[in-house]
Amino acid sequence: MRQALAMLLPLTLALVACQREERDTRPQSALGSGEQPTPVTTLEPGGQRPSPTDNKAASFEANAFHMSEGKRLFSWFNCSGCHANGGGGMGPALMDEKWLYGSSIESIHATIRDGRPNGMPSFGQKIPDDQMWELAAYVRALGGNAPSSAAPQRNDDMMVHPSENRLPDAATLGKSP
Amino acid sequence: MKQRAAADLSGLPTFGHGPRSPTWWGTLGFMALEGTGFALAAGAYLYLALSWPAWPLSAPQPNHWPGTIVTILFVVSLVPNHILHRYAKQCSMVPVRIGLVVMSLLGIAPLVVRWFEFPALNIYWDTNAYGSMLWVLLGLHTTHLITDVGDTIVLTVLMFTRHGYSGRRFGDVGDNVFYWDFVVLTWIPIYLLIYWAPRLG
Amino acid sequence: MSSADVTGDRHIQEPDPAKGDLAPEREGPRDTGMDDASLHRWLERTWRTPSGIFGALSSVDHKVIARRYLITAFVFLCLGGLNAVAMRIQLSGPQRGLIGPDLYNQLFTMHGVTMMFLFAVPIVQATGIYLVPLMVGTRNIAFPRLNAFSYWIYVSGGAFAWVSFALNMAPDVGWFAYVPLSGPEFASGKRADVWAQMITYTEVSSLAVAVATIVTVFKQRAPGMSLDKIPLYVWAMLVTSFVVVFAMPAVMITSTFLILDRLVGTHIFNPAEGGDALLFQHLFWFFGHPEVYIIFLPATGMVSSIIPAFARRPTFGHLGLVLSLFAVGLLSFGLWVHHMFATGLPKLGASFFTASSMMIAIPNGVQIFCWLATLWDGRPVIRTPLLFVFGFFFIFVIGGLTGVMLASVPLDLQVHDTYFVVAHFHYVLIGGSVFPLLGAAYFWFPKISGRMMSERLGRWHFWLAFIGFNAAFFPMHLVGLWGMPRRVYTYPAELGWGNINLFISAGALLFFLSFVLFTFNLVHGALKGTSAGNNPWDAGTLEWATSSPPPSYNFARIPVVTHIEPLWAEREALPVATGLRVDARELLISTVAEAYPDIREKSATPSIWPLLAALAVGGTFLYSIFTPWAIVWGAAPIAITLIGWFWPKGDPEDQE
Amino acid sequence: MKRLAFMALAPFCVLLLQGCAGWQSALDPKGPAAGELAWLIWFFTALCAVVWVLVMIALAAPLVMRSRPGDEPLLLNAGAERRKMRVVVSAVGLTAIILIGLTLLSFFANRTLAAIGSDAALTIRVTGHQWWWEVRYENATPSRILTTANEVHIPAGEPVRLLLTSTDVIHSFWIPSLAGKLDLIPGHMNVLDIKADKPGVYRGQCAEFCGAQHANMGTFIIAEPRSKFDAWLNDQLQPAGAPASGEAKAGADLFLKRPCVMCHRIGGTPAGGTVAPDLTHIASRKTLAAGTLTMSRGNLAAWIADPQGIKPGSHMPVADLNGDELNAIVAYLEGLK
Repeated sequence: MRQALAMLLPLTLALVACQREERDTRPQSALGSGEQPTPVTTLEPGGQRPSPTDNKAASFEANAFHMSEGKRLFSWFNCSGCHANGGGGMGPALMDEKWLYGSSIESIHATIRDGRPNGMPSFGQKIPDDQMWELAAYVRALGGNAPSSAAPQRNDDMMVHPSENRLPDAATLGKSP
Repeated sequence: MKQRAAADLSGLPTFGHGPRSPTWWGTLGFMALEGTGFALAAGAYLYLALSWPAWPLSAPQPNHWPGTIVTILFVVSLVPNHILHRYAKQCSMVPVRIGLVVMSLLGIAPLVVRWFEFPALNIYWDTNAYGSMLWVLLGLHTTHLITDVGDTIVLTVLMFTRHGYSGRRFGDVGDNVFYWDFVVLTWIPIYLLIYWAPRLG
Repeated sequence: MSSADVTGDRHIQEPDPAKGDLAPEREGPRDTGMDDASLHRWLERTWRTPSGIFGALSSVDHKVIARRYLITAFVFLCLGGLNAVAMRIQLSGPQRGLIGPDLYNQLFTMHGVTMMFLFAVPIVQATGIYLVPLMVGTRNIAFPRLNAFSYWIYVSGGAFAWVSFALNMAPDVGWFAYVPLSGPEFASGKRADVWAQMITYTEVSSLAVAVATIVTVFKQRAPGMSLDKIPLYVWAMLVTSFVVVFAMPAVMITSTFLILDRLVGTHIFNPAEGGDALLFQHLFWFFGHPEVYIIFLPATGMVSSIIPAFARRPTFGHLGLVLSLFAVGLLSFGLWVHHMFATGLPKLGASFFTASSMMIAIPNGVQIFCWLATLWDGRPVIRTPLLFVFGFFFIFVIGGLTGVMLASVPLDLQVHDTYFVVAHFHYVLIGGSVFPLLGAAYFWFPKISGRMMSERLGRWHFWLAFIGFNAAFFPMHLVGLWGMPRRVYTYPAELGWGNINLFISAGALLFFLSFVLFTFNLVHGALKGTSAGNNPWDAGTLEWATSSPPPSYNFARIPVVTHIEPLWAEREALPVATGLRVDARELLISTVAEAYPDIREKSATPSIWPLLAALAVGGTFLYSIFTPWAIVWGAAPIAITLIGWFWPKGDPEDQE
Repeated sequence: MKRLAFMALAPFCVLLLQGCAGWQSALDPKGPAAGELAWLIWFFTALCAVVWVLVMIALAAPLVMRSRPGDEPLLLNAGAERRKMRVVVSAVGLTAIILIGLTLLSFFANRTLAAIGSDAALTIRVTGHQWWWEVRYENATPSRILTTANEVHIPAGEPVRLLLTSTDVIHSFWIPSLAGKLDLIPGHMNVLDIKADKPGVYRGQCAEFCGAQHANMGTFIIAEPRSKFDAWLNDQLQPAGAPASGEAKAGADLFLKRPCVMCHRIGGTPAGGTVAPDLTHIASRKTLAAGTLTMSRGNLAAWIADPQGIKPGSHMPVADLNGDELNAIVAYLEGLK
């Protein structure tokens, strides 16, 4: 029993580390295309979109590389134009605990892909699927919903708010330390 | 290989104070490397300060009072520290015990004030590089302070046990005195750098 | 010579028995007048490493620790070599798809990190841990528990790096990990943190060894070994240790800054908030250049030990060699900027560093000329160790001369960060350090194991290594001048670098094979080698005065030194000092300059606490790449283990 | 031993001759700076070779001696020792003199290099990106500012001033046949003056490790006669031409609808991304993906279809295009001369 446990521990560590550090840049067909059924309605009870768990979700959600890529794209695609570094402006804030359409990575991916009423455009044609997953993973990290060992660190920019890896929860946001 | 006796060591003492003892040299070695670390951290501060004309990057000035109180406590503590040293060299137990208790208290006192020094910097480490360097310098010194105070307390307890009646333990007391001097000495330039350098520009 | 001359009796301060609150000194049996057999029995019982696994883990014998260090460092050498072979296969032709950039970048980073931090520095220090106490004629290194602690920290650092590699988490930012590439924005995940923290482990370990070495040399020299009689190898280790003490803190500061930037969001290297990326380079190279000499100076000490044994005379220009060691150690701190000429520093400042970099060639020249002059007394005895020293001259002089080329600012702008530099530093490091180390392995293996290595295999090994090395690295000078930058995982076919790279890869494979042969020779020698005797080369320094392998207590009686080559000067009988206790680990502390006997001090007994302390410290380091709170949580176990380490246990060693 | 060493060295000599024709070689200078440096390299090499040979002779000397050293290692011949001391001291003195000479030499070479660009009329800002080069021709008139990528056209025979900086990590700009390298460092601006004596294409590549695709970060300096250069500059300042064929027109529409538009700019169209190379005149460039592929329809298609196979880790994603979309976009880009 103790031996089994002793073997299990490094194995778990190994899996966690591998998942965090993997750097696949080519879409992996084995993971599925990320296609989800087209939404019938845009509003779901309880704010949670009932979406089938995609295989891709797991490989992006806790992966350090993909999240930091998502952070780069967030800035490259000028998401801050509406979401102002996650603080909110024309679009809703992404750093608080309020999720209009659910906080799961699938929901965020669907939001980017299909857009939402009141201004969020659809990027389904303009952003490749993997990059949407990366953005979705990063947006989750913005709200402090990613493991801190994988969440992106600060950028070499002006300090706006503590970086995502330093968010214990959304409550301390905007206040430093 | 054949041997012939050429010297007799049987009359030698079994311990020595100060530079006669290897521990003193070891302590000196660690001071040298830690001092280098302090110097490089201070050098990094100065490098950044000299590369940016706007230093200290429009940050508010730190409140120097907690730091000044710490400095005064440090300087005052040097007196009992060196009295303790004299008694340690004489290997007299009672004054050494008293001295160690005093030094433990005089170590804890600046540590308590140090707690208020961090907020008195008036800047966080993640505000800008100036704030980062202040926290680094203060943190680096605090690490040494905590280590030495812990060391002093353990040694104090030790000297109250039967193990204390040994020349090497008295030697350890001497080395502890030596290290405390180092902690105080390294603080002076850091104090000036943290609290008075920003006031220059 | 009378004993008073050597021991300086007039300097002995008699302890005042009436003074102080001290427990009376407990008397134990002394070695005075004791016959050899019972002396051996007593000393062996007092100094031996306890048996069993627990005993082995508690050992504080410098020879046991050094052997572990040597074997571990050799394992890392092989791992780093395998990295190199993998890289050479990928580069053997243009556009090979065997290894992608993600893995390749981890490979070359691991190669550099392993060779610099896990092989080169530890192995030269390990050699010192083994040899310095023997050469200065003492029974153990100063601070033996600290020495054991440093080994455990080193192993955990190495294991940490290589387990990370197995987990696809190895650093991929190069061994000098420049920010911003290794900084928070561009190095996602924990890979760069592994680099930074592995540095902390290995530096803590080598700093501890450096302090122990310095104190051993200063305070534990045999009576009579005044400054002018210290062997050159010991001088070299002393200077190296000083360089370690003043250089290594720089890299610890650098890696700490990096971790702070990455983990808690400081802005030390962030130009947008008042930091500067070049600060990293200044700090790193303030360590990085002396690092080269940390690796090279001990090797000069080895050369200075091997040459006299085979040239059958003391080294020519002993004082010049000692002074040039100091000069090199000192100057090595004044030329870090020559790694940064391409960063666009002010031209005049850069020229100053050209001058200082050129200047260090002078003391190195002094060393080379003195060694050559030592060899000119006639045809030396050519044995494998000397062959490797000849290889050292051949290769290192090339490396030194290309170093002179790199010191020139304008010239450096063409060759900086190309394969020319790769060639240069392999010529310097392999030629300047690995070849002497291999020579030293053949030279001191008999002392360590009591058996000889095969001379025939040794010659084969030398020629294979020599040809393989030059075939692999000489063409790199050319391909660098043809424009091939370092750290590329592939290159286009139309640049015409294919053939030469194939040739390089073949040479590298040959060089790797030479190490396979060496390993075989080591194992074969250890199992089947002929018995060596105390002094197989008839060399003159103290380590050859004791049996091979040396007993746990090194010397039955502490030797008294009358000459720089004491065994050559005292052919009939070695003068020794008597009067030490044999029932407690007593050794002689002497004065710094004249080495007059001063104190009979107790050396620490075996203890498990250094291992436990290393586990506590290592665990804290590991945890601290994930959260800064690790320092707080780790403080308690570290404090407990350290108290356990230093708290007296009531052994005779703790009594006075 | 020496013979064996020479046998091992023989192949290098052959290789040395073979490599001299390289177009990315410090030994094949095509400009005054590289010329000065190549001379310096040869001079240093020759001098070092002489020194090395002398040391090797001194090393080999005892090997051919007949006599063995005496039996008693401590019995030294005082006269011989004194002679040796004289030799060693003179050798050290000679070393010092050589080193002083070399220091002065490199100091003066530095001054020569600094003088090259003192009258540069053209200023080009080169910004390093992971893993391509942004090239901007500075001009006081905003409409005359040209932004392009990876290929730097310069007038031959004229000094040109390059301003080097970076927006991400440290890169190093290095055209071996024209000049030494200089780093591009975020937060710093470096100045490199270059001059090409004759028209030609000079290759270089990033020389400071900059991440996954450091190996595929090539750049070209294309030196042309002044008139040709001016014509090129005027062409490049024009907005992109209208798509010629129906397929190209469809490609132009797709470019704006699909991922391309998120990062790339094409002058005269709504595509205005600035984080990736400007594609306004992409078809006029010689290579794709920072010197990784030569420009051709096939390579364009390959690059768009599988950038992560060609440059794994680069920031160009796989764009989920179907065959028709790919062909249309390639047809459009191919027309952007």
